[in-house]
Amino acid sequence: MTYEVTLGDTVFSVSVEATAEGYLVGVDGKEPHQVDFRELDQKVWSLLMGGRSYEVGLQQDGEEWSIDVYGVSHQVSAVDPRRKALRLAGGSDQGLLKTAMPGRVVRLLVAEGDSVAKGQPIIVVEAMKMENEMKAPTDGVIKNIRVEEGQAVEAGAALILVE
Amino acid sequence: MTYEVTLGDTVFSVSVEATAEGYLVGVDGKEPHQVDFRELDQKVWSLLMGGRSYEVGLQQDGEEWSIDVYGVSHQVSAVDPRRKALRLAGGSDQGLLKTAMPGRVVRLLVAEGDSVAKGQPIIVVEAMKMENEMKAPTDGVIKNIRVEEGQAVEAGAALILVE
Amino acid sequence: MSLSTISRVLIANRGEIAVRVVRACAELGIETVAVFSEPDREALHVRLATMAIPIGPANPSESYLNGEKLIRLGLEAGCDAVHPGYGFLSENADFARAVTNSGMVWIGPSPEAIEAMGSKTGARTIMEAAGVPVVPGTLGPSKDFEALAAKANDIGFPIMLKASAGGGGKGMRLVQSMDELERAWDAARSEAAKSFGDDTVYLEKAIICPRHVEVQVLADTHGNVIHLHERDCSVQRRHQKVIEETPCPVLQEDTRQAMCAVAVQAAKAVDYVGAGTVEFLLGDDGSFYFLEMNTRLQVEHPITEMVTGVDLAKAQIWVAMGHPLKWSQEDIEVTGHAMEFRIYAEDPSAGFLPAPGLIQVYREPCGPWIRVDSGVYAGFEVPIHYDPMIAKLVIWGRTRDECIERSDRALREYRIVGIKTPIAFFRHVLKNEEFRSGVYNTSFVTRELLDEVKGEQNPELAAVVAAIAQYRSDHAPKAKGKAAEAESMWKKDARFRGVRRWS
Amino acid sequence: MSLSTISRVLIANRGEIAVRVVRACAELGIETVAVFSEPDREALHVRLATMAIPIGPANPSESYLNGEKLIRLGLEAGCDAVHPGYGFLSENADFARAVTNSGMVWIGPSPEAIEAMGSKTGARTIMEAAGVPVVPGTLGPSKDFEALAAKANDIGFPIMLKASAGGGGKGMRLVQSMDELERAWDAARSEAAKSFGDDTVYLEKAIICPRHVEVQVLADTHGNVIHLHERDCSVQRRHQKVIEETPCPVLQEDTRQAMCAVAVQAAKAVDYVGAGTVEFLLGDDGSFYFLEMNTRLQVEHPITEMVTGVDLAKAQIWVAMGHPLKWSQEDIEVTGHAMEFRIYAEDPSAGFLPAPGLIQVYREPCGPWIRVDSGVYAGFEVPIHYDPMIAKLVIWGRTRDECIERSDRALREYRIVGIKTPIAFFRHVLKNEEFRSGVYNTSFVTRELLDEVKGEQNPELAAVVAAIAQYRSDHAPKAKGKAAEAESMWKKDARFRGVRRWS
Repeated sequence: MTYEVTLGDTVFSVSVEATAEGYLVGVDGKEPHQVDFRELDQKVWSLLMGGRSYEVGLQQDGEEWSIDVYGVSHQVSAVDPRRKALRLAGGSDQGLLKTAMPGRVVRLLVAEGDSVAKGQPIIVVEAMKMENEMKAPTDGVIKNIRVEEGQAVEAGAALILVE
Repeated sequence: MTYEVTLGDTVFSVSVEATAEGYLVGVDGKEPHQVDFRELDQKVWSLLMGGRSYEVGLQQDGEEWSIDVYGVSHQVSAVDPRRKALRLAGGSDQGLLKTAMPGRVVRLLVAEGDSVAKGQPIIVVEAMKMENEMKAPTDGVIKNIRVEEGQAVEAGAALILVE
Repeated sequence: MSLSTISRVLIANRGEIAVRVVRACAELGIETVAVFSEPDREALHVRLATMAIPIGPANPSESYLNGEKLIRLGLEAGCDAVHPGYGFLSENADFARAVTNSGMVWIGPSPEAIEAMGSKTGARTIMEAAGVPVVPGTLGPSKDFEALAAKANDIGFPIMLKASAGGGGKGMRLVQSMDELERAWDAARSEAAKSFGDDTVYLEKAIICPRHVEVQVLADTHGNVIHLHERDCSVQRRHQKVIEETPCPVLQEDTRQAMCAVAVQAAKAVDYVGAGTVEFLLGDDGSFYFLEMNTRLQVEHPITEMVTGVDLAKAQIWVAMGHPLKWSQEDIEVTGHAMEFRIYAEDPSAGFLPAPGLIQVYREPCGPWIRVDSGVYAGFEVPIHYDPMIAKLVIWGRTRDECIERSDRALREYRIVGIKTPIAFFRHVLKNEEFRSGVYNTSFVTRELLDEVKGEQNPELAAVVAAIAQYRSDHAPKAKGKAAEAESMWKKDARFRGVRRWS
Repeated sequence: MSLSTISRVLIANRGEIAVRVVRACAELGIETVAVFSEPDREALHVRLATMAIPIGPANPSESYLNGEKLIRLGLEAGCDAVHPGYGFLSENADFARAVTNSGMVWIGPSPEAIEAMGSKTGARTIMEAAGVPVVPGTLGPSKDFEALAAKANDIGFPIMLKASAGGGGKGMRLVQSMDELERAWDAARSEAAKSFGDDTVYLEKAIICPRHVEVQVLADTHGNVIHLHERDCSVQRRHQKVIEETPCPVLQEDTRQAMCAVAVQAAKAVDYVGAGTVEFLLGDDGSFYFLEMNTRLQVEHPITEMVTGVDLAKAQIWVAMGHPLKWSQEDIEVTGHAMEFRIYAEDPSAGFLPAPGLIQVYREPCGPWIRVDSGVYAGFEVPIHYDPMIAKLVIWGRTRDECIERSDRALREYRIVGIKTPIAFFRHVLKNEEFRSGVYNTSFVTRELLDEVKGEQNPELAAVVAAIAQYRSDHAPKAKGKAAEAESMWKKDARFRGVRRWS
């Protein structure tokens, strides 16, 4: 099985084959290596590859894998190219303001129909005693406010659409 | 539900009732207490009872519960008295030598048919570089040797029957 | 003066500092009563305390800031003393007074000392009167925006807004121009109200790029005051300390002595009792300005403990009982070097944005001269309601260089999966030449350092891991959706481990 | 003398000491190559090392004792040095010589020093020649049982059988009478062969109830030898140390000085290089007898590190490179008191019988002045093939009393579920008046202490827990057998935690 593996702007072609000792893995057509891959704690894996020992954290995060290598996180997707065609292209969400931080909406600074300039503060979300003032992602009109003051929001939640 | 709970020679009658906050538990007819009982790690539980906070380790061990209270282990069985009648009385195994320690049989000191005196060393089991010389549990004749030299044995395994 | 008995302490706090107090009490044979809000039922301080009592909903004002309820529950639980930790009600004079009036011992300075020093503006006046230089700025805190704006115009931008009752960077804002002032003022007041129950804010001239150096003091009820040398807290983000070290690598011996003497003088000026910290801004030329006095145990107290061998939390309880200090100034010697790294649930690559959530994997570093003061464990959900600091990594070395190399080793071992933390960022700081030289200031945490962290990725390794993970997921025996697959794979492995036992 | 480069170290060991060496190397910027036998693939030293290579089957003679293979793998992996840890091949002069001949640096004393001191009988001769008193006994080790029995008769029972190449209580037997001699001889030889690859055994007069005190030395290739004071290792079971402390609470200052001077003299007599330990028996009257010299890092080295601030594992590597010691004798000061508790996988209530198995839950104590050097984690299966020691709990206190109270606090926090350990037993030792007084000897771990541990049960609490557990098991939604129920209950709770997040 060969996967198309994407990390940000970088794409690798990675072949994987199960063996008695673990997996035979080849990257971008280079000679495959034997990889010994063991689960230790519930989401920590031990890798032995080319004699080197690595410990990585591994979580499934929607269609992606969230991989922690000694405190540095990597968001990676691995797709079987044969299935890739089946995927739908997502719509553009350039004007949609999302929160990276989970928390609670403390203040709305705009109302639907208001005109805003890119960079203008439009909403304040708070978590852990810190207020995060979020700015309009683009020039435009407030089309849709999807949250209200006091509401709890998860990481990644859509807040306000500017068009 | 009321259980007959046995710890060594001590027997308690313990009533348990599920409530919204946890469990209502009464011991030996005394007034029941509210117990808040939460799993933390996979086999560690946090108890709040009468305002006090306890952390206990909990493992199921055959028909018993193995309970660790700050490093002190307790073997406890809790039986519904209505079901108790269904249980069969186990046969006596007074002459059966079992190993408390998992390990490997290194030497048999007797053969089947030998006469032995209680306390006479009859087998040596080794684990972690330590040899444990085990003694005949009773006077008698070696009826049955259930292991051979070099064999790995688990904790609780029957080794030799003396009759 | 008669001694007070302390046999059961109510801990009016949560998180790692509540755990720290549980440990200090346990070593003194004193029972502890933890309180917990709804999301904190399974928190570590609840697990480790002798007793634990629910205090109310998540919102701090209904739980950890509810002084009346805390006192009532403490009395009901048979407590004879209250330890406030830091933050929450620790610098609230009214609470200290109410505790004392209830008949329980307050483990901290007198309400009068808290009032004198707790109001940043009042403390400035006291220190100015004593001839200690302070940062220029307004003296009277104001709730009137127009007056504030006029004062800001007088002093000139940039200015710093600070919560009058504050500390720890909460309610603090650097303001570059008049345009930004009103929004900053709103935000600072809102944060101050939430953090300290008091929205009074004052302003002072912003001193750009100073070092932040503070002195630990310890005082008893018999008039003895000693200092335990300084801590350097110049590595900050969002006005909040992230790395502290002691000794301060650039402090000249004569400045150190002068600063420590001023700190002892400040404590004596208010008849201080217990552990306290006097904070200063240190200029390039060795001049220093009084900033504020924190009238409680400081977050970064462990580095002082590591170099002096004095257990400050236990010393607080000891003097609260009325005992004289066990040590005179001559008994306090500094050996080696110590650093503290604050492990926050936050994402350095997203501007240190808070990142609360479920901790899936948590493994602390161990071994020689590594100390972790933590409030969490694997399986604990870090609540969104409280401070993002989940643990403190504290390292001792015989020299500063050894401390740095040991810190790097410890950070490499620290394994947290499920939430974002600054662990990788800290390893970058340790490699930075400016930090290694010891000559850095409060503007040190820059964008460049954060970009370097992103550059440290190991994309090929991550690609291999993702491909294997995807392969396992695609080839898992029973497909019930991805999450179920991951779970079942894990159980299969766990069972395999069990079976393999006798092979 | 030219310096050797050490940039990648082969660690010829496993468990906590392999982890200790990984940490020391990491702090020096040196890469490490772990080796692992089949059951050790997931061991902690494999997780933490830079590289990891399989070494063979579980049986030590085919893996960790296979010197030839170790050297070959080390060379293949590009190692330029070998650290032997303790046990296994650490005191094997032939291995040390083979490593040196291979071109790699041997991190330890010369093969000649190992030979001189490693043979217990040879070392006795050297020390007797130097005028140091030794325990009376046979001089030549014998493989001839008849000769041994005759000698035992001469000296008179009780006698002690000891492995000539030994240490750590392995291959050691106290023999009370001639009846027991042959079986004890068989067992001791068998253990010695397994532990050290050498079944030579010797005997000496058993000295009943002495104290066991040892001195840490450190030497470089430039002729400098210093001592790092003593350790008291009198709390033993089955001739194996279980608790160690420093300073020795009963040692008079003049005896301490004499003992330390003898230790330095012993090291100089064999041109010793690296870290070593000279062991003595100490009588009531302050007289002491040379017992043996251990020519490697000792299990209990951390307590010396805690009171001196010297990292012994790093110092070993430093002198192996050819550097002079960083410290002179005057630089070594003892501050405070330290204790070590050896956490074994064994059951104190069953005569300390080994209890290997799967560790279900593992949570180490944390906080001020607590150090855990461990080789395990939750989910690791402790193999039946190796030493039962899984971790060492090391505590520092400003005084012996503080060290004791802190130790008790730490032991209460230490949570291990799945295997038996002596944690509760240690808390009993700490409460014991004899131990607290400091006046105890090697006969201290008695039956009475063990009975007390059993008495510490909390039956009513356990009954409540068992009843609730049974209730949950009986009322679990889908009954698929008990194990599945417990698992599903757990997952339900985990999911509940997830859902509750936003409540």
